[in-house]
Amino acid sequence: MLVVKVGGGEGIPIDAVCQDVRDLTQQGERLILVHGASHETNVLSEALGKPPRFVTSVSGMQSRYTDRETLMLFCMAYVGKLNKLFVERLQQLGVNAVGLCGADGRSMEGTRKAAIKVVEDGKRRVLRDDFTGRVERVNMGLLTLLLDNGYTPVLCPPALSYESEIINVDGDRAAAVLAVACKAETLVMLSNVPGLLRDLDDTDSLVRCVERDQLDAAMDIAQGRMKKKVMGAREALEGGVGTVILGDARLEQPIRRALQGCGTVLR
Amino acid sequence: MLVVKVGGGEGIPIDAVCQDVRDLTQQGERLILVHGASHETNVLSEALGKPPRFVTSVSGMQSRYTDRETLMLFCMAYVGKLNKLFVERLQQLGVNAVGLCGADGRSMEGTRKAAIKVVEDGKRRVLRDDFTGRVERVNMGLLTLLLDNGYTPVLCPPALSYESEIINVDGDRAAAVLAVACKAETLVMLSNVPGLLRDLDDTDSLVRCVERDQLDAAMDIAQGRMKKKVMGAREALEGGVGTVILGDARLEQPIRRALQGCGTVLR
Amino acid sequence: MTSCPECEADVPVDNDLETGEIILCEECGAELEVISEDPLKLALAPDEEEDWGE
Amino acid sequence: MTSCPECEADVPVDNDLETGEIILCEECGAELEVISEDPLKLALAPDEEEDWGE
Repeated sequence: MLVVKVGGGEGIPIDAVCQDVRDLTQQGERLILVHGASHETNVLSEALGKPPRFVTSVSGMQSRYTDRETLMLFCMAYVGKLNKLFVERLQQLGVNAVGLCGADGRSMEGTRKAAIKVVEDGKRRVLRDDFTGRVERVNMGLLTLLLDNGYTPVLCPPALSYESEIINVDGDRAAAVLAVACKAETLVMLSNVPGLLRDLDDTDSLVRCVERDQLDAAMDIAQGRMKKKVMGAREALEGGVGTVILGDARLEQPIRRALQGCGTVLR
Repeated sequence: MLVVKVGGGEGIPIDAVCQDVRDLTQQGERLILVHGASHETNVLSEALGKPPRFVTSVSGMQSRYTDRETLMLFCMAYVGKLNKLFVERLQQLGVNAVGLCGADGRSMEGTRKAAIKVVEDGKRRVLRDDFTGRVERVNMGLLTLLLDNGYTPVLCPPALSYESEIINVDGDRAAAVLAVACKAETLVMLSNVPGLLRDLDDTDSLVRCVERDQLDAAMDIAQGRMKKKVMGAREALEGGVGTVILGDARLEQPIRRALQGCGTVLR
Repeated sequence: MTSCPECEADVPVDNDLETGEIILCEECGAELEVISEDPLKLALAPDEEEDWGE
Repeated sequence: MTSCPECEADVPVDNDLETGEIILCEECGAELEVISEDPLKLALAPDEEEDWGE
């Protein structure tokens, strides 16, 4: 079982990813694709005159302030546009894809943060109308049902809170929780960088391999979005996933290259 | 088996429809919900500075000119926003809804019109980059799989062409084809009018009942969107559906009232 | 002036014709689609598909 | 001036406080959230949930 997460940065290589998914599924690999759409959401928000507002939590984590209106833009970009572009392309390649967000069949459920504490213009503040949270539970029944009947699930945020509210969640962590739930041997996380870099500006500073006891060191090196990927990787490994590979989405045959060890391999 | 279509006009009563779906499914009714989102698409198009462009075919039918860019807005409004609002509300009411558009698992497939002939500013013209078509095939395997496992499918356009292109399709006709494919006893079509009115301005001119031999007369009376509903009703009846009811979405318990015969009953 | 692809009769054309526009061949009555403006090319317009639109 | 909901000590407040803002009680160090501005109401701020954001 393979879980592949494709980051939502600019210029997602939909076609290259879908070709790999076609090849892998044709070879009999059970595969679930998860994707983000953060760039697409920013573009849509700007175009609708509601520029994205990012807030930084007191612990330093940056997140999209997601009130109800933003949540609708988020759904339109993630589920309405990106998810269906992936599904369409996969169908063109003969892969019978089914696109789902976490609300569909409660495929990804979790806790909505009642309030988040942020620092804005130097002031500490509590935000209560923020629809964000984290994925904790996956409906494996639905995913297995689809996989067993020849469908390839294509998942994306949002998830659904236990109170059945649509919530914005971190895609990397959702992919990790999903990989654990699926008992996946491998989790591939593709984004617009070669992998975990010691020095962001030096692509030769790629960390090729991270053994279990080097995870803390990797956490210290990782910054920004990469930190979340390494956190996701750790959760996946601790949950029983055999290997997590942080690969480069921009390569030709990006999933295949990652599976060949191109990028940062954590195990 | 019951298929319920909710029109995409302004002020769709999501909550009222979902409450009825909850009651009916709890009573053991196998049900598929189909919805439109034309108003939502217009609002989004205007807000993005790409106002909807409607073209009139040489045979007098009006349709949304759907180039690739419009198609994305269409998907964002239908699948990203409305579909997930229905799914969210149903989940809150304890109905395990799964939202799908026609691309997902090829649930709704059909022919894309290679070109459409339109009349615009008095000139007759052929449009070739228009992604519209009609639903001809339904993936009953997928829908039955979901229904048999306790899920309630919530479908909406777009559909998928045989060449696997996302296409804009008429929701009323899609519901009719779906009802036939499901061998539904009843198809309920809800919209913002009491039903088929002899005189659009006189709500007392409701046509209560249309027998099979009065269908042509009904076609003559119906105008605009209602014409498509009557065409859909005819296709459903000819396909073996027992009863089609054109009901008023604005009533309390709109589906229930329609099933009690409130609106126009065709059989 | 150009010729009708169906019956090869001459077809008078005014120069503000746009790609996609449909004109009628007076001779055989065929509906002709402007495939390209420069050079001007005409082809038989597709016949009317049963249409529902959305 | 208002009192801390935790230790009831007096808490000096400046009047441009906004709903949702967090201030510290000098006495007991508790984080207090401005629940409403007029009348001014404070409550213990929620503790820091493990946060990933998106």
